[in-house]
Amino acid sequence: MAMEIERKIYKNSSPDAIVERLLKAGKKVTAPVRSGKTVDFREIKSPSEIEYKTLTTIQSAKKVAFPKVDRVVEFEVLKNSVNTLEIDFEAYPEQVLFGARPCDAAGFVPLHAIFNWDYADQFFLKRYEKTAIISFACSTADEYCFCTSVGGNPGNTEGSDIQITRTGNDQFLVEIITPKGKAVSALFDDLLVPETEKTEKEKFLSDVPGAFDFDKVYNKLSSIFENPVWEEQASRCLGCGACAFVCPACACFDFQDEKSLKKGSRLKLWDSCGFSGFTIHTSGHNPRESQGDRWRQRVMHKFSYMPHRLQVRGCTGCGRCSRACPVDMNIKEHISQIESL
Amino acid sequence: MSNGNIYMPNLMRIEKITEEAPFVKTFRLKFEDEKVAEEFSFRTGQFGEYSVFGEGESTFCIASSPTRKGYIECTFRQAGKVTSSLARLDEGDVIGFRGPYGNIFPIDEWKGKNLLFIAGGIALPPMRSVIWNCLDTRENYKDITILYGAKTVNDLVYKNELEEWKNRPDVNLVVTVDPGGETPDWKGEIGFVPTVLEKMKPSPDNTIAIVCGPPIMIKFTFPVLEKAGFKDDMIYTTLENRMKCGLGKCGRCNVGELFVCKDGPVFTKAQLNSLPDEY
Amino acid sequence: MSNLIKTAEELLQNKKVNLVIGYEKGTGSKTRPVFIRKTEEASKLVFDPEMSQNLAVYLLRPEVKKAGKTAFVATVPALRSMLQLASECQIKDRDLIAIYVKDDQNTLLFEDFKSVETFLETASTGFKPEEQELLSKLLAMSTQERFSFWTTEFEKCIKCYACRAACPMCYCHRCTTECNQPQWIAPASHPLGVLEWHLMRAMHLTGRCVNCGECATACPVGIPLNLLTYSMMESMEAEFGTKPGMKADTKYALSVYKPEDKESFIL
Amino acid sequence: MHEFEPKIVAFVCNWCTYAGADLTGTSRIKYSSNVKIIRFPCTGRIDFMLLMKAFANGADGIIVSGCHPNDCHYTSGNFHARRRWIVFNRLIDFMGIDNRRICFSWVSAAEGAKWADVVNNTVEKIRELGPYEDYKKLASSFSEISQEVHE
Repeated sequence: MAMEIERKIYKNSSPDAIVERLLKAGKKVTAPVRSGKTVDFREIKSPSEIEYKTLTTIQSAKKVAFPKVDRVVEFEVLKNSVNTLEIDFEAYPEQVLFGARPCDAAGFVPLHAIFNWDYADQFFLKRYEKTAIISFACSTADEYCFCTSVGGNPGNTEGSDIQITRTGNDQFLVEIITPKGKAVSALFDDLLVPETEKTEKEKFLSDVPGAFDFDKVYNKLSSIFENPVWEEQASRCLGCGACAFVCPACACFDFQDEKSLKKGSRLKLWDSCGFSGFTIHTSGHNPRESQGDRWRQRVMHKFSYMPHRLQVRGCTGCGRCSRACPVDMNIKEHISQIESL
Repeated sequence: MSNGNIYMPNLMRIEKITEEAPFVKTFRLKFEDEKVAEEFSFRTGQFGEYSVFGEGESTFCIASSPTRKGYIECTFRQAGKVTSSLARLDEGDVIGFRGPYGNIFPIDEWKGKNLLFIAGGIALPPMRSVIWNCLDTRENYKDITILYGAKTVNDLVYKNELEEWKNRPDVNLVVTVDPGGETPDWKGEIGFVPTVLEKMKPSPDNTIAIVCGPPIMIKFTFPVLEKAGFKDDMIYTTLENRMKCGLGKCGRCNVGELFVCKDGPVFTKAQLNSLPDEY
Repeated sequence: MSNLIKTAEELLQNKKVNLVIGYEKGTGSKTRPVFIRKTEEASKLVFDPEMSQNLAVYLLRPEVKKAGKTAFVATVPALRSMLQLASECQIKDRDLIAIYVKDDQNTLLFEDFKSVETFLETASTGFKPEEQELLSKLLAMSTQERFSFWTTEFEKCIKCYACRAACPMCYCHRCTTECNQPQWIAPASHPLGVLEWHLMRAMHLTGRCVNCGECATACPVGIPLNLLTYSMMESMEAEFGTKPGMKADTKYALSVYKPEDKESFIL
Repeated sequence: MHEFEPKIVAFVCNWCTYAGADLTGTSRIKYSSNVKIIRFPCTGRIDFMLLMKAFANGADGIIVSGCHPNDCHYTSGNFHARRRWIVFNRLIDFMGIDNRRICFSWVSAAEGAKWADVVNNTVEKIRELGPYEDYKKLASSFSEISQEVHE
């Protein structure tokens, strides 16, 4: 991936023309779309459907590679045998994730680390290979954002193939970051002009104040497993799955079989460590009995286990889980409290 | 793993079903596909995911020893949805199998040592694999003691193999049932496994202890071993956490930062002590 | 405002309660539940009519039950939830103290169910204006149009179960969707699995839901779920003469009957 | 001959309607054969989810029938069922599910003729309404969803 970032300028008031080219080339384009009060990633058929103004969508963009329902085994039960049908991994479409934020794009790095750890989960990897991520740098931020505290920033290119930054009413800086980005940019290269004088990208980015120091939290976490802070912080947590399901870096899943008469399939569904049944044994014994244990697992996995074992950060600082939480479990606030323990 | 689909099970046909105890059955399984049968190999202590298509998957250790070629065995208690549907199957039916997963009992390191196997209830199956593996290579080890306990006489699994072990001169077998679980003509011990173990006064020198059983039994057995002088890295156990994928992806079986399915299920007591109390 | 804090401090000070569950300031303009066990922490308590979480959802929690005598800041729906939990024998009289903050910031203390019942006779609950507007729009639609409205809404559902977690009436130890022998409701969030889940949830809450609206507020993708559970309310009141959460001893409408119940569609 | 033969599932109580259906048969009264009858100890035992499972598995119409009020073998089963159907009927209509496709009735063990009428009228009504495409599409649309998710 180590490729010199190409910087180009796109003179236009909106990126619709670029999206037009992508659609014309037959790519399946997923972008933020408004539906009623909420904005979420959906497949679009025309650039007019894209919602540019909102800061972030409710859910992350992981569904382009890790869908909420995915069929991993298809079978047909015969008289006294079973027919298992092959899943055609090549059938996944060429797609473009357009209009994601840097924290969405960065979410695919921990996902890739988990789904590629020793065993290669082709359901994620094949889709991810065929997905070009065109992210938009952030010119605004709100009180939930904390990407700068987890190694990111409003113009972070990690995980993006192309990044577009608005640098004026009729001008965008287009950074082509990876070979995959280079390939996709060929579709609209004629719309771009080389960058004559160096654009000060930072001038157009929002300011996201740092909330905590990642390494300090990482070190602190190895000594506070038994600390009562977990129960205190999770006393209001209701134990739903909203934080894990909207999170760009949560990869936990469940297997459930479905069968009607002879045909059936094994489905891979999103799951959450916040649910009480996530770790319950058939005997009824539950290693993570209280909501505090489960909240601790969520934080430890993202801020201690993944960094230590997979050398990736399990959180991109997008703040979605805090926005989506019915009882305002603000992770930025909780982690800052842990840092100051 | 066919075209790279790591969740695709291989088909296995049920050769033989043995009723071990009420609601406990043992399946002897053979791979349907010859090629898979040849390439397949496993080490004692590893487990697999057994699937009933349309019902789901269950996690059991491979209960047969790797020294017995051409088939694998698993023993399970009928408890939930998948195990109930497994229990309804007959000989000749086909199930799915994914594996082998997890790490192993390091029996090579145990060469020249005494082995003390301690098992309770339905936890004998993971031990049976390593016991038969050691008995089939008996010359590698000094004396072998097996302490096995269950609630009642009827709950004892592998009854015929217990007889076999009892009649072998090179094995010291002690079978016990919980107080009140004995039958009138019961000749074995009566008492919980930890109390019977204390009575046996096991000597720790040059001995490896392997303990498997419900959490309550492990909680009372470890102190007995400690008091008898066993060091933490000489005590092995196998954990049974809830699992779905079995290969480190679905995120539920971890104890601290170790995944029971990848870094376990076999752990030494020393490892367990370093892990948080989350199993 | 100080009145609420003063009340809480008194309750904690003289050991009338060991725990006060209230609201504290959250991120931005949000408020969120807080568990106060020490008197000096009572200053965190805030009260603003916008806050919505129904604190009755915590009343059956093991750690709350273990805390012994508990007080909780109650909005009108929370008071009704308390009575409904009482009518379902989940909480006993005098176990709880409900603190209601009137418009003039003064607090009312309810120590037993009787006092709550008399208070609720005058209190009104209903849909918020925009909910009422959507409800009447829905009722004006044809069945076909309603089907496409709900299937489009349900397509957003990711089965995070925040609706169930935020609802004080959803206290089942093992929800039907977690019963898998047989797997009654498909756990996947494909269209059938989602419709069956919301239909079953609405049917299990009809006649018990007090319309606190928390299921709709908690839903991260914004599905107007409380319309499902509460839209039946007016008709059920008319038909069965029972309104949930008004009396501590009302029986659940679907577990009792009157021989002379009326209906027009059974041949 | 109409090419569309509706599939009707009938949930009936064992003591009255099932016996009534027997009487229809013994008195040689003809009624259409589109009905698959499922016997329950009482209408009180008929869970509303069973009806939805019937629709999900391809039923175009449903009949639910049991003892008249005060005739219930278990004294109050049909009273509870009546309240449940009042609520369920309105709830599924509010959710957009076509409750004209569900016919509720009381048929006693002596009303063989009424059972035949109930079945024939329901079959005719469902034949007019046509197959329940909406719900079938919803139930099978997972394969489209997964295609869409796959592609």
